Amino acid sequence: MEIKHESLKRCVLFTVEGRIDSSTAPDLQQKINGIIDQGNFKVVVDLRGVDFISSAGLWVLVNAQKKCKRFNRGEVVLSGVSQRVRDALNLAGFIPYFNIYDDTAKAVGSF
Amino acid sequence: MEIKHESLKRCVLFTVEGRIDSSTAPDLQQKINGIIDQGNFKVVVDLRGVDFISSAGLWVLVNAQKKCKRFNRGEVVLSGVSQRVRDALNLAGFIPYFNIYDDTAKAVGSF
Amino acid sequence: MRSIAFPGKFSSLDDIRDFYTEAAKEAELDKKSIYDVQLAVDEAASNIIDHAYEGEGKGEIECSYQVSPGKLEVVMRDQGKAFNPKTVKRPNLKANLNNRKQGGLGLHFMRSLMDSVEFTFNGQGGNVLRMVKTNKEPEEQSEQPTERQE
Amino acid sequence: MRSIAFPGKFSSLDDIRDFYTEAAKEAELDKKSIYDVQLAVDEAASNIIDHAYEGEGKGEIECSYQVSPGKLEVVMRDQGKAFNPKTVKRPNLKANLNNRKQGGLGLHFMRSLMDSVEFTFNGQGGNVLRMVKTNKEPEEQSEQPTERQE
Ligand SMILES: Nc1ncnc2c1ncn2[C@@H]1O[C@H](COP(=O)(O)OP(=O)(O)O)[C@@H](O)[C@H]1O
Ligand SMILES: Nc1ncnc2c1ncn2[C@@H]1O[C@H](COP(=O)(O)OP(=O)(O)O)[C@@H](O)[C@H]1O
Repeated sequence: MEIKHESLKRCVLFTVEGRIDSSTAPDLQQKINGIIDQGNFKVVVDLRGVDFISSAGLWVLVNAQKKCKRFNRGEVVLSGVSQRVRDALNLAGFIPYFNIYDDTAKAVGSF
Repeated sequence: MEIKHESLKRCVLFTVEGRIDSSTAPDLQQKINGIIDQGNFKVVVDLRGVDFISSAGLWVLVNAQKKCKRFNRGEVVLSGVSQRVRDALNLAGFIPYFNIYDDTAKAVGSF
Repeated sequence: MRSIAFPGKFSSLDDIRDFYTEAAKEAELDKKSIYDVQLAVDEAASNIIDHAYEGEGKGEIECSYQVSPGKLEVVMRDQGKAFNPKTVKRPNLKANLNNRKQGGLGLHFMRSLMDSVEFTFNGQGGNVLRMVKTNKEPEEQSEQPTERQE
Repeated sequence: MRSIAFPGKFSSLDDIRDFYTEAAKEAELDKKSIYDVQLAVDEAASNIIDHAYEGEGKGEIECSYQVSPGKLEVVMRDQGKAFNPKTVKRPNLKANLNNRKQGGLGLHFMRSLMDSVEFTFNGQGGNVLRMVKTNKEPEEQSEQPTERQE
């Protein structure tokens, strides 16, 4: 799994590639939480390059969402959600917790 | 040439595809100016799909930039600039007038 | 039927998924079913490490399978804590975001993705998990009249 | 050498670029040079419509060319207003954004993109524009010592 992040004017954009499973999810959680804890509550996660995600990976996204939505201070939005990732989010009942954009530019443009 | 536009939270994103020459430039100019004249001075133009641009097309971009930068009210930024488009901008001396982003998401994220 | 014992570590997950991907291909499962198997065995192995062994490096996960055309039977054994899935309550998938607490999805995923999921604990033998995945009947063909025998 | 007369309309630009693209390929120009030709002939034809004919649908643009390996000679003729490029002053490419006024780039592009650009006006014959494009010498090879003849 590879994680990049970029601070934009109104949000931080994460780009994740590879497999998010119990082995890699802790690394993702640490990187995302690190950024959120610095006061960045508007987050885009571009999942275009993610070819596998388990429940461990989904919880990283939901935990980040909880943090960001607290006190109405922000939100995690998703982009590049493949059918596989969407199916997993759906199975977990997580779809309602996220705004999902086809396009990363539109996700960034939502902030 | 095909033009799409999408109003995002902080900017309008134009996506242009095809050839911008003296035959199509007036259409582009009309569409972009129409949006700017409605008070949208923060504009991203995604040129990823543009495979030809003549000076007529470049002037559309520069004229839009002039309008947007007036009174410091905004800016046109570019993304998806191919080598061909970059060479033409350079030949015209137009590079200094634009912030150019590799990535449309980052261009949107600059506002 | 092949069988491999993988170390009970999260770094084995890649290999365990790959092992069962090959098995699923051998069983001629369709693309979607193969991914379902990958996800189910990942969740199963993660649970063995997390709950049966209560941590990494405590024991092995013995992975084996059987195939017939359109059908894969996954068998995973561990020597960890005995597990009775009846004691586990189902997650509330409709709860508000703030009422969702981490955990409780693994079994739900396995049961949703596979046709059957069965745990047995047999004393010395440890836990045995059996999961079966079969190709769905091609639903698109149901509109065509089936040929009858006179 | 082929020759086609295109209607002096902006909707002809696509066809004019395509016509010279074929010519440039026939001359075995490299990819970058082919694009340079496309852009130069587009600017030239646009100027003929805009300035020589002062509008669309006033006359034709007669396009012809000659090729030799690595070299393309473009010839475009019109029956519009006589044009002397010496009277045109060069654009200030370094001006501030607000001091840049639309126009004045076409000739600059043509001269920058092509090896030579030459206008002649010959009474009845109208304007003749000759532009030549040759493949650049492959510069990468300049580091290799050239073989000498003893
Ligand atoms: N293989 C196992 N061995 C022992 N206990 C298990 C096993 N799998 C699941 N459990 C128990 O069932 C609970 C629910 O498991 P599961 O649905 O996979 O969610 P999670 O593992 O994410 O908490 C776990 O918290 C654990 O107590
Ligand atoms: N083919 C032509 N026939 C007549 N006048 C021309 C021709 N091409 C250029 N001109 C004149 O030269 C000026 C500069 O031309 P050019 O550099 O192509 O810029 P533009 O056409 O964008 O103004 C034009 O404004 C016009 O007055």
